[in-house]
Amino acid sequence: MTPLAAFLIVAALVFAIGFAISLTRRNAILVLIGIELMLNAANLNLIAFWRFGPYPEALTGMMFAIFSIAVAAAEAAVGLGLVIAYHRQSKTTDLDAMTRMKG
Amino acid sequence: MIFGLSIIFILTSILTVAGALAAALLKNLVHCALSLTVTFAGLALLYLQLDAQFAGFSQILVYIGAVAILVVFAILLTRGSGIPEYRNFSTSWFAGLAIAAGIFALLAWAVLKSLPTSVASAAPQVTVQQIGLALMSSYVLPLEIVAVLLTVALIGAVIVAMPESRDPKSNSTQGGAE
Amino acid sequence: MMTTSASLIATWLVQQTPPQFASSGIVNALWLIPAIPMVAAGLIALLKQPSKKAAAALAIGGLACSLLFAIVAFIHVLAAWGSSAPTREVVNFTWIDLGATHLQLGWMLDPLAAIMLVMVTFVGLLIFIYSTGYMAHDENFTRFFCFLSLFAGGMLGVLIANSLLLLFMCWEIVGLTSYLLIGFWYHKPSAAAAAKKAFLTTRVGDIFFLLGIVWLFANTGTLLFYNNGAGAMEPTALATLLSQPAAWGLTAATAIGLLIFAGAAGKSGQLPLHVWLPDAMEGPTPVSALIHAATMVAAGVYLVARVYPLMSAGSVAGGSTISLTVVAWIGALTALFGALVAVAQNDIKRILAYSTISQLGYMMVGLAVGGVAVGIFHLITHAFFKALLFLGAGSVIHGCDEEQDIRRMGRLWKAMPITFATYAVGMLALSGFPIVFSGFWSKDAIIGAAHNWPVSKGPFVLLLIGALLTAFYMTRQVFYVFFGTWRGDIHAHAHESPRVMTVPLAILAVFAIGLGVLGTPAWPWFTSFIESKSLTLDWQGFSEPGLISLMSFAILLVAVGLGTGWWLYSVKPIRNAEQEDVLEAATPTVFGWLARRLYFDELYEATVLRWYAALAWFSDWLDRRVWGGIVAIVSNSFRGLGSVNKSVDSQWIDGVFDKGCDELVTSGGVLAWLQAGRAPGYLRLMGIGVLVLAGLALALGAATGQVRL
Amino acid sequence: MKISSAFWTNLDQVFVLLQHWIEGFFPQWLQPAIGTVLAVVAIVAAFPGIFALTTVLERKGLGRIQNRLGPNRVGPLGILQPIADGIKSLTKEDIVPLTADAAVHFLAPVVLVIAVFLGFAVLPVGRNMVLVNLDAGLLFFFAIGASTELSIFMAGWSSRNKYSLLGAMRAVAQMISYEVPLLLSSVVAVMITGSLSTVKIVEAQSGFTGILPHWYVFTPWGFAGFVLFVIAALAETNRSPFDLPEGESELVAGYFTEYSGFKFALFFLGEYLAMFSIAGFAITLFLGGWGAPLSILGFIPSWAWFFAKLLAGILFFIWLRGTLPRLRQDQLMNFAWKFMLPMSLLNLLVAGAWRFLGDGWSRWVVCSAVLLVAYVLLGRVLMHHQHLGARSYRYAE
Repeated sequence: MTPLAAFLIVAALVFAIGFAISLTRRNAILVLIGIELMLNAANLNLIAFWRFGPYPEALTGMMFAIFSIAVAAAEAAVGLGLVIAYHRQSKTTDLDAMTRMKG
Repeated sequence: MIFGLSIIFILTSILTVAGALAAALLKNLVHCALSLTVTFAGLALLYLQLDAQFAGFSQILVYIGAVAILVVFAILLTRGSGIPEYRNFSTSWFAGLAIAAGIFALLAWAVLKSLPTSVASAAPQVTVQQIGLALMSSYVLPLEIVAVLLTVALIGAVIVAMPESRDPKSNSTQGGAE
Repeated sequence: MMTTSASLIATWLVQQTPPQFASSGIVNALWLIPAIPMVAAGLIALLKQPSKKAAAALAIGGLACSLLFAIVAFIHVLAAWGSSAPTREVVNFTWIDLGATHLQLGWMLDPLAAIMLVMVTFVGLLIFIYSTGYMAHDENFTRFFCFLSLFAGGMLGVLIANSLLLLFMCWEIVGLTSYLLIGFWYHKPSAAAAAKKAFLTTRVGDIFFLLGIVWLFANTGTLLFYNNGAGAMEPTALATLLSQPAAWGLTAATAIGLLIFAGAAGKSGQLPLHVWLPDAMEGPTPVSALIHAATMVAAGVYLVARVYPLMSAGSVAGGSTISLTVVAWIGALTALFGALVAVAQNDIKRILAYSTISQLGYMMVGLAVGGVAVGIFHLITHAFFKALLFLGAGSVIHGCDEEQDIRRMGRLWKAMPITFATYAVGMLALSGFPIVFSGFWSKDAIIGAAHNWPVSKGPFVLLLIGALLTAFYMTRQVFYVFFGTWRGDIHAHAHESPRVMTVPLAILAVFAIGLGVLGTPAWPWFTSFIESKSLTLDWQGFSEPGLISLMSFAILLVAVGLGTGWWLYSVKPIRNAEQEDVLEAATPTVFGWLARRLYFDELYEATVLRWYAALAWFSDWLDRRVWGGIVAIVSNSFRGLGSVNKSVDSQWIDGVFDKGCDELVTSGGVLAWLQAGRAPGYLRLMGIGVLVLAGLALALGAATGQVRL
Repeated sequence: MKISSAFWTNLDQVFVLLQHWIEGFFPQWLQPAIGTVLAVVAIVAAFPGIFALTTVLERKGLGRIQNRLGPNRVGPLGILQPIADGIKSLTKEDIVPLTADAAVHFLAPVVLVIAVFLGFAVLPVGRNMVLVNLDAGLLFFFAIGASTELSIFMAGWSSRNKYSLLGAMRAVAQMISYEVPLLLSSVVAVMITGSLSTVKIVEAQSGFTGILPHWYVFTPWGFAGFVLFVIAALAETNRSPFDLPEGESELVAGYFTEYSGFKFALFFLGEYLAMFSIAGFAITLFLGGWGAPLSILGFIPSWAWFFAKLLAGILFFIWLRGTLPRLRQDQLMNFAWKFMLPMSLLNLLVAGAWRFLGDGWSRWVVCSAVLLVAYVLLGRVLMHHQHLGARSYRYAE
């Protein structure tokens, strides 16, 4: 069986890549993608800890991950809605150009 | 088995990380979104290896079936298909990369130092029924809250993305909003 | 399955620690007093826009219920006072269990809370009734009553809170609703700006307040005021606080007291943070009355009264503490400042606003030098006559077709007799006209206490000058508004306001006169009630040494003020609106300063905002040069060297002033650029923060053995 | 009788026995893998075979409906037509548009076919005949089904053709919209069974009252669920009358306009396989899976029943295609969100009520009445407000 640390390292890598995407890419949608990756990495951690934890029967980690998936869906819907609304206003998805706080 | 890792695990993690990297580096936004789905699928496979069937299938259903499609739709709706007209990376990409690398280094250091060898107990027999019962008993409050959240998010996203009405009547009542 | 979830929720609820209930019913039900208006606000929010009657009925009905409860609570305290039962009862319960410690909330009934509850609900109710007339034609009537009701609920929550945390929450509700109400006519840019200003200025105070709360919790582990000996305002906790040193030789008690006072100063418009209060006049007049008379500004004074044990902790007999000294001086300066500025204003509501600032200063001094009862007595009397004045001013404005400039009024006593009569009562009460009017007794108590204050005579002198000026500017206003000739639009016909507006005025006028009876030196009912002491009618109270002479002197000052006003503004009546003010003609410079409010706004613009711009410039510099990458640094440092040379040259040649102006423009631009909400920059900073904090946590944790690596 | 019973049992399990027999030739540790491979091979062989059969059936059936003959040149009565078609598509030139995104263009049909094949993994085609008996089988099916949307988008987007893109967007919007009622209408079966496992759902329907089976479709909620499921399935597989994404007359075949040769054949295969799998799930969820329709017919092998039902379903789909006109886009969306969604939500409640109303006849009356009243009211309101009628060009500004 693969050890816990391997899963955690993969999760850390995905998290770091997601973070790098949010920090370096200029497109707002890609930044959202980065955030999704970070959330996913967290989910992997949750499930890995659940599996390797002392009481997997308690389902806690898995429940966390399932709720987190549900919340991520909501987050994606709202986030992308915002990007589309912003794009309709100012015709750009470039975060560096998004310099107006109010619509 | 290589370094105590199963070959399936190595393949799926390479797939996952490669997808994420591609999403980070590719120029074309749709390609980024598509490689993102590879990552999502890879993560689902990792969940399956961790005996979390339900979470894995939910992951595919939600992320590939909904989130990825949503992302793709958003890209097309914002005229982003193809390569954006501005440069892909922000001017201080270097700093961002450094921070991300730092975070990875920190996490990896902590993980490797603290958990060198921990071995899983026998696979827990988790049926969907148990998950359902847990959702309806111990986790009923979070479930309700998530339900409300999803409803609110759905309505909110629709309202946010909806074009503002050009109805002259509604303009007069909120005339002072600007 | 439904039953399972329901029973689970029930179990969850039962697991929460039940409140430690008090013995008497009204104390247990005290939470209803703020809850009813809040629920009413929630219901009104659900109403449709045109249902004005339902909204008004809900709001007024809700507050009337609260008034009923408040009266019952008041009678309960009165009864306890008579029978020497404990007059302070608390109900506490655990809100959040933090494991090792827990956050408790609770409410309390004591004489101070009881009398404030009655005052706030009563005055609030009158203002609500008045608003139905004043706002009758506003299309957002229901929204107005929703905010008003929520405001009242928040304020009542502040009053009954037995926990600094609960108080802070309600305090923030009050802050939010005052923002909403001041900016009620948000389509006026000035109103929107005023609302923002009020919100941000009070927020400055609130930050300090919150710091104080956190500090207090860190040191005592409780935020309850009273909890059977374990509360923060009780001797054990106070002793702990006194024994702990803070910076600059202050004890923790002093430091926390000063921090909390900063919050109170923000809400009550004390000197450095008063700037929002006059601008808040942009709201509808009933709002001004509610904010300036009964509630929001009183909240600050009430807060100081609540934490008075903390403020006065450690004082030697007859002496004062550092925090009280600060309060006294700031209060006295504010009192004088407000009175001075009020002299030169022409907006009827602005005069009252500055007068409020001034009177709040009196209250603060009263608290600091004379104890809780003195300050709160003035708070109560002031609430009545200032509400009366504001509502009267509203009536005047309403009658003159939304005219607020007193130079465009005149001779209104004939057109608006009831308004005039009640306004005159309010004006005399505010001026401190002797014997009959409540303002005389409450203000005189403060001046007397200031006279006996051992630390310094400074506040006393400032207050005396303030009293003189108060009488003067109120006379000026009344003569401008009600006498002389009509100077407004010739075609306009001033008219008396509807009954729904005048009746509250009359009721308030009665109280503005009558309340003085409660606080005469011979029968100090108020002081005794607040301090739960026995009370007797004793005419010897007047024969205290120096009391009569001091009173006479104060009366003399008031007379001088009234007389000067009469002489300046009535003997030579003002003929037209463009005519220069008499004082302006005499000393244009001083008058100009006063009219410009002693340049406080400009001062802030020049200091705080400039500093902010400098900070912005610095952040910008960091962002561009440090995070911008090493390459940029290297190249820019070489280029920068050259440009420094060049700019030094051109600065000396072109002159420093030109350069300064340019700098101002660029820094403004930079400020705008920095505030533009560029998410990646924020995200980057956040990332650095995460990195640093997580690294620190891990490294320190590993070093101390808390994290096993 | 005894002998014949054993014979029928063996016939019922003939494929399982065959699998075990072949496994016997291999060492112990290899047997599970070999078993899986065999089952996969069987699936990969059987369903494309049905696909071949279906193409000719469809063409001939449509021909009859349209009063013409259909293919009748290759082989007797034209039944060898699919072979000719296959050879043709294999030998045709594979055209990739110059501006197309070649990689994505290639991947799209591959992803589609793989995803669709995966769906068969949890489909029980007979007693003991399921590739993997997953505890969350139904969830797996929906998860896989959801990922087919992506391949359609890939096809449409990578072709760099406005018809393709338009068709893909229509298809994705339609599939997402109808996935909701599809999922919700299948949840009733899960609720009553108490399991997401397809095998358990079929087993729960395997009893008989008298000679009538306990199929879910014979209950009020099951009937409503079945109807909703079939409608949603039609939309999900882009079959007529919901074939807007490929509407030949307006979009020139939609998202696979730019496909030719073998890739086109793959798309074609994927489409039909998706139809089979979703029909198979309709059978599994509501029509008793491999169960016999009458208790006296129980001796016929289970897999025969399954494939008979599947064939009936396919014929039904062909019949619909031949008779119903195509919908308009706004009608399609309105129908999904304003009719299908409320009805399937209500159906959930009805199924819950059914569960708790006990065994008496009252639940039949209550459940049927609720569904019928809701159907009539909803339909009337929607027709009255013309939500299913009037045109509005909101997205065509």
